[in-house]
Amino acid sequence: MPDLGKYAVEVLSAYAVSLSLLALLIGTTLHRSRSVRRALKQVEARRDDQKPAADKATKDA
Amino acid sequence: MSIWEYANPARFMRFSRTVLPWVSAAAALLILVGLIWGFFFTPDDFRQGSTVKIIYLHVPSATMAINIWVMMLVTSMIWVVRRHHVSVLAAKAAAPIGATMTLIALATGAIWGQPMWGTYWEWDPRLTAFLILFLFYLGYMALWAAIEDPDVAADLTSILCLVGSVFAVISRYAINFWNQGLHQGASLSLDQEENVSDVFWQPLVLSLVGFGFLFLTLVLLRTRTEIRARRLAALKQRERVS
Amino acid sequence: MEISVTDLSCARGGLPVLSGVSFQLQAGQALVLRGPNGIGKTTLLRTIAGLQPATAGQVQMPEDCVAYAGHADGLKAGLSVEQNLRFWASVYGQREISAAVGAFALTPLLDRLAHDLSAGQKRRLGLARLLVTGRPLWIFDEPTVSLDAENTRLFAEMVDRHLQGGGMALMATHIDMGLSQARVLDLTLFKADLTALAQDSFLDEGV
Amino acid sequence: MEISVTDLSCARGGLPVLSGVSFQLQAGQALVLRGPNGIGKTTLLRTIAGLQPATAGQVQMPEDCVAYAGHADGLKAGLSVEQNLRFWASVYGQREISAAVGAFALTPLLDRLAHDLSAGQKRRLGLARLLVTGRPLWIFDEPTVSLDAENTRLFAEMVDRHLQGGGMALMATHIDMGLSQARVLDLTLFKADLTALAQDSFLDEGV
Amino acid sequence: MWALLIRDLTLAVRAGGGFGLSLAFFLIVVVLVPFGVGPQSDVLARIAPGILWVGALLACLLSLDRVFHLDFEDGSLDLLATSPLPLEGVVVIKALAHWLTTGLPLALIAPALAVLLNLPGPGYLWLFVSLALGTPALSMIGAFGAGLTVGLKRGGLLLSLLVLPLYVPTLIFGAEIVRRAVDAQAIGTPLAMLAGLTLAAWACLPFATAAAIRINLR
Amino acid sequence: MWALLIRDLTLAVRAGGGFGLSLAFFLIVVVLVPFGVGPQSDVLARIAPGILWVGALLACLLSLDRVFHLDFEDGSLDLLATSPLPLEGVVVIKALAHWLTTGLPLALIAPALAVLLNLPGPGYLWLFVSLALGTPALSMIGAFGAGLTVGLKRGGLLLSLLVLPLYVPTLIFGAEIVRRAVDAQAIGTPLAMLAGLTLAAWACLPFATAAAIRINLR
Ligand code: HEM
Ligand SMILES: Nc1ncnc2c1ncn2[C@@H]1O[C@H](COP(=O)(O)OP(=O)(O)OP(=O)(O)O)[C@@H](O)[C@H]1O
Ligand SMILES: Nc1ncnc2c1ncn2[C@@H]1O[C@H](COP(=O)(O)OP(=O)(O)OP(=O)(O)O)[C@@H](O)[C@H]1O
Ligand SMILES: [Mg+2]
Ligand SMILES: [Mg+2]
Repeated sequence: MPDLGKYAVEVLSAYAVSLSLLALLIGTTLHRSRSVRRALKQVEARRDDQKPAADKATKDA
Repeated sequence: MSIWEYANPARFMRFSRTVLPWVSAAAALLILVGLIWGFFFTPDDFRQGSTVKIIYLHVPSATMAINIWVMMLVTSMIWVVRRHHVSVLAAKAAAPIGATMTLIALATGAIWGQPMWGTYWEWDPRLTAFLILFLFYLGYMALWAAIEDPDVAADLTSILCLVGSVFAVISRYAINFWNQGLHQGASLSLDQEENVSDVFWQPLVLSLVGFGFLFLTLVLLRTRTEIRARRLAALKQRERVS
Repeated sequence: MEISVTDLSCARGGLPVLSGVSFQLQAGQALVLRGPNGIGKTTLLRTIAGLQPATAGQVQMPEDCVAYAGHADGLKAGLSVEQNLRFWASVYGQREISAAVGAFALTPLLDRLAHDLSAGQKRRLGLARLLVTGRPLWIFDEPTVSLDAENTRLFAEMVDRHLQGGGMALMATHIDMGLSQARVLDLTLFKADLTALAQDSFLDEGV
Repeated sequence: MEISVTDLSCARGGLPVLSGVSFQLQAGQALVLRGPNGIGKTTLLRTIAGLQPATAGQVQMPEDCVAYAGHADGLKAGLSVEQNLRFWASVYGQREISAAVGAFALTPLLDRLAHDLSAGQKRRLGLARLLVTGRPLWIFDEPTVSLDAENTRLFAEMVDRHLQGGGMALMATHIDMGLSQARVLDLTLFKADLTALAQDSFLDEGV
Repeated sequence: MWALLIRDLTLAVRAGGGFGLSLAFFLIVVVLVPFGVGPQSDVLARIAPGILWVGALLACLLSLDRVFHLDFEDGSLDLLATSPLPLEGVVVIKALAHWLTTGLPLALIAPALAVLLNLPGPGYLWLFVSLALGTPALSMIGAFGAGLTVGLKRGGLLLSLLVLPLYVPTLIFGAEIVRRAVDAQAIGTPLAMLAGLTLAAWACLPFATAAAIRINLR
Repeated sequence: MWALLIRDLTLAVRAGGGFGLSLAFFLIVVVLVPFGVGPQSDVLARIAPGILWVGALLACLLSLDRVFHLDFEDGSLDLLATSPLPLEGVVVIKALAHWLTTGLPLALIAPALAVLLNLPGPGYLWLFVSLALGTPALSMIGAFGAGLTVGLKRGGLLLSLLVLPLYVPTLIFGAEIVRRAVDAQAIGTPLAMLAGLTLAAWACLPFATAAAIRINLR
């Protein structure tokens, strides 16, 4: 730890604020990315289930 | 092959998937090295004491804040002219990053201001211009959020981005006219005398480039998410009807 | 004068609603669009009026020939009946409003604020507005809503006169209003097939 | 349960519109008000619903028995169909909305925002709302506006069921909707005679 | 009642309705004043309590026409008036929803914005307290004004005109608390007055407002 | 075009619409500020130019959602878009009507209200001139914001958020003119800038606004 002298509070709080804002940004980005990907996978899986079924139905008819 | 091919969503997804690991690794490496070097291994400034260490966050975030708006302007115009969805979604994805960068620049600046100028906030032109920039980011994001139809939202936010940019420039001039401030001049321009010395300069450049890569990482990631969200919405809508 | 709609597709809320609609309309003809609630009548009429872009197909018509009357009447509650009519007349460069006043027996209401009209009286005023546009193609979205039998008859007469004068009319309605020369187009046939249509580039491929 | 209206007069914009309206409605009965545009149907219905005071005469009915459905549907564009229904249900202290959803085949629309409904779909939702009120007397002002034939039939069925369950209905409409048990009251007979009525105390004497 | 509160909050938060945006307006008033007045921080510090209170008041005012007007337009108010809920209760709920989406967030964010105006140190706490105590009165008085003007086409600005004079006492006591706190004077009296105002407004105005609405629906 | 202007003016004057009331709002802002800030006349004189300009700007802002929203709601905007008038022309006329009913009266009344804030002598003339020159820009920029938000349910407050940063340059130059006039400094530059801003806004923004409206009507 370097000696920050009388400005320790300022320097440290600047780093703390900035890094936590960055962490928040990265966190929300990753979170949303993950949840959207999951939701999309679900919907696509549902569609893939239906599609063969629908194909079969048309073939049978 | 033209660059426009990447405007196809599927191609963009493939491309971004290959580059993302590299870009994010570069971002992590550069920022870590830059910040650690800057924080632990640089001397104190003779005038500013240890507060000079704030520069490694302040200047990169401030620089990115402006450049991200420029990037949004460019991609919005590409949408207006060529109607490439990926382009405007990249602008949408970049806005929150830009807003966060602006906020970091404002916060670090404010914290820096207390020891240097004796006040957290001063209506100095550059600080003021940043505040306005922040408002532009907020307005841009609010407009995206308020409109349901994605293409309508894309068109309107693009118009806002264009007009807003013009006004941002005028505001900058007006603010300078209104108050001549306390803030440092540009010190990265090499021909200036008040250049920060090399000790500070080298980690600063690392951190600057690192922030650039961080932005790249995030904007690619977020654009991917936006594209997926569009597809998700389209599929869901179709599911509901059929 | 002729209007031709070829293979028109239209969408609402990003979703295709109707596809492959084609018809032609010559001077003096009227076409009534029919179909259950939600089939896309309003969407189609707005597309033809040029208020929203078609997703495919074409609408061919001379410039400046449409007068549109939608679900909302475009009346200012704070202006009198006469002021409302005069305003729309001068927007379309006309001066005379007596024909419009006569067609729906609006004379006793001329000085009344639009705010103080009953639902049916408002609608009469909204329909009379078309007479001051001087436009050949009238597009109506459920014109007879709130009208009583007498006024529905007046409306049919007004449209008939317009057709005889070489005009055209296109309307969506659920009830029969006794227009003698009108053809009917059932929109149920043109319902967009959502599974066949890959409208959105985001639907094409997995991402 | 019985509702009786005796010698009722009502006014709009300070001017008497109808006078001397009397009728009675027993459980299981419906009454359709008819009359040309502007005769005062809306005014009368609002008076009976208690939204405006009568200028003379009386309305006798048990407390809290009216559910009113006017020209406007009282829907929130920003809420989904289900949220809209649930809200009104809980205002009236009910929990169940399935009957309302079923009556107008709203199931496929449940998650749709009210803003994204077509005119007829909105109206269906607005009418379904009455089923979650649990009130015996339903008052409608032109309920079938924008509805297609199929939905008009569904509406008639819904009212019929309500009547069979001992409810009552009072409605103003211009078209025939095939309600079997409904009596009809022509309001033309009750048009207020403006010259005979010295309504306003300022008219009585010179000042 | 509960359902009504939930609905109003949902509507405000969703659709970019009121939430967030009245905060944004407050922010922007605070930002604009220095552009008009000039950047000298001593002047700004001097006028900070007043400007912050006036800004919060205006932000509150702007969202008032939301209170009843939307429900009137789409017919919900007719239906609520014929529903089993007492109209007084509806008024209270609507004013509460307005406060929760406007006054409370304003009070929470005001100290942060006070930095921009160089508010002197002791002011921050009392700025928050005075706003938290005073904004409920603003919401209730505003709901009264909204009830008075609900039938009118474009009542929006008329509403402002009616309500602003009613806001004067709240403003005076509220800003006075902050100014005295900054000058390290006693703040007991204005604080008591402000609390009294809020209580009185919530005790009496619902009845007047409900009466006004009934008349307007006629 | 002419008919549209007449109609808009009639509507504004009648029905307690915009006229009168935005004046009243201006009046009340100017009245409220001393209640908030305290009665010391030197402080008031110092902040008078800024407060007057900010007040005028807010009064202008509040009436913006009238510009297109009413016509959108009752279907007139659909009809105007299919009418022979070019939409750009409609935009210009609407902005003009807004200025005639808001900006111009504000400029005329501002010197009278300035008395309440103890504006020093030389300021009066230039307060009027700067407002007369600057409010047209406010109306046009506001019309742009109104066009952007016209389709949106409750675009009102979003409108403020979008428009206020765009108002900053106008406000700065306008208030600066008055402040310099009070201090007997040269006012050439800000005056030229303000005039330039107004001209540029009226030359360019109608196109952007018409485009935004077309998109919103879809
Ligand atoms: C809240 C407020 C502040 C904001 C928004 C702000 C914004 C900026 C911006 C936009 C730059 C430009 C970067 C560039 O030109 O490349 C910058 C650089 C800089 N700022 Fe700040 N600043 C703030 C407060 C401060 C304070 C209080 C100090 C210290 C006393 C400070 C010191 C510096 C330094 C030393 C630079 C680097 C100069 C340069 O690279 O050109 N800033 N700041
Ligand atoms: N301020 C007013 N001054 C004079 N007459 C008015 C005023 N407001 C309304 N009226 C009239 O009162 C009458 C009754 O209106 P009401 O809305 O009750 O008619 P309605 O029977 O419902 O008609 P519709 O079938 O068209 O809905 C109408 O003729 C209307 O023109
Ligand atoms: N955002 C949206 N998402 C999905 N579907 C939508 C959306 N907006 C509208 N729709 C649907 O588009 C269809 C077309 O609506 P439109 O208003 O054209 O119907 P319409 O034929 O005029 O019906 P009506 O007779 O009831 O007026 C409707 O089924 C409606 O539910
Ligand atoms: Mg329709
Ligand atoms: Mg009626």
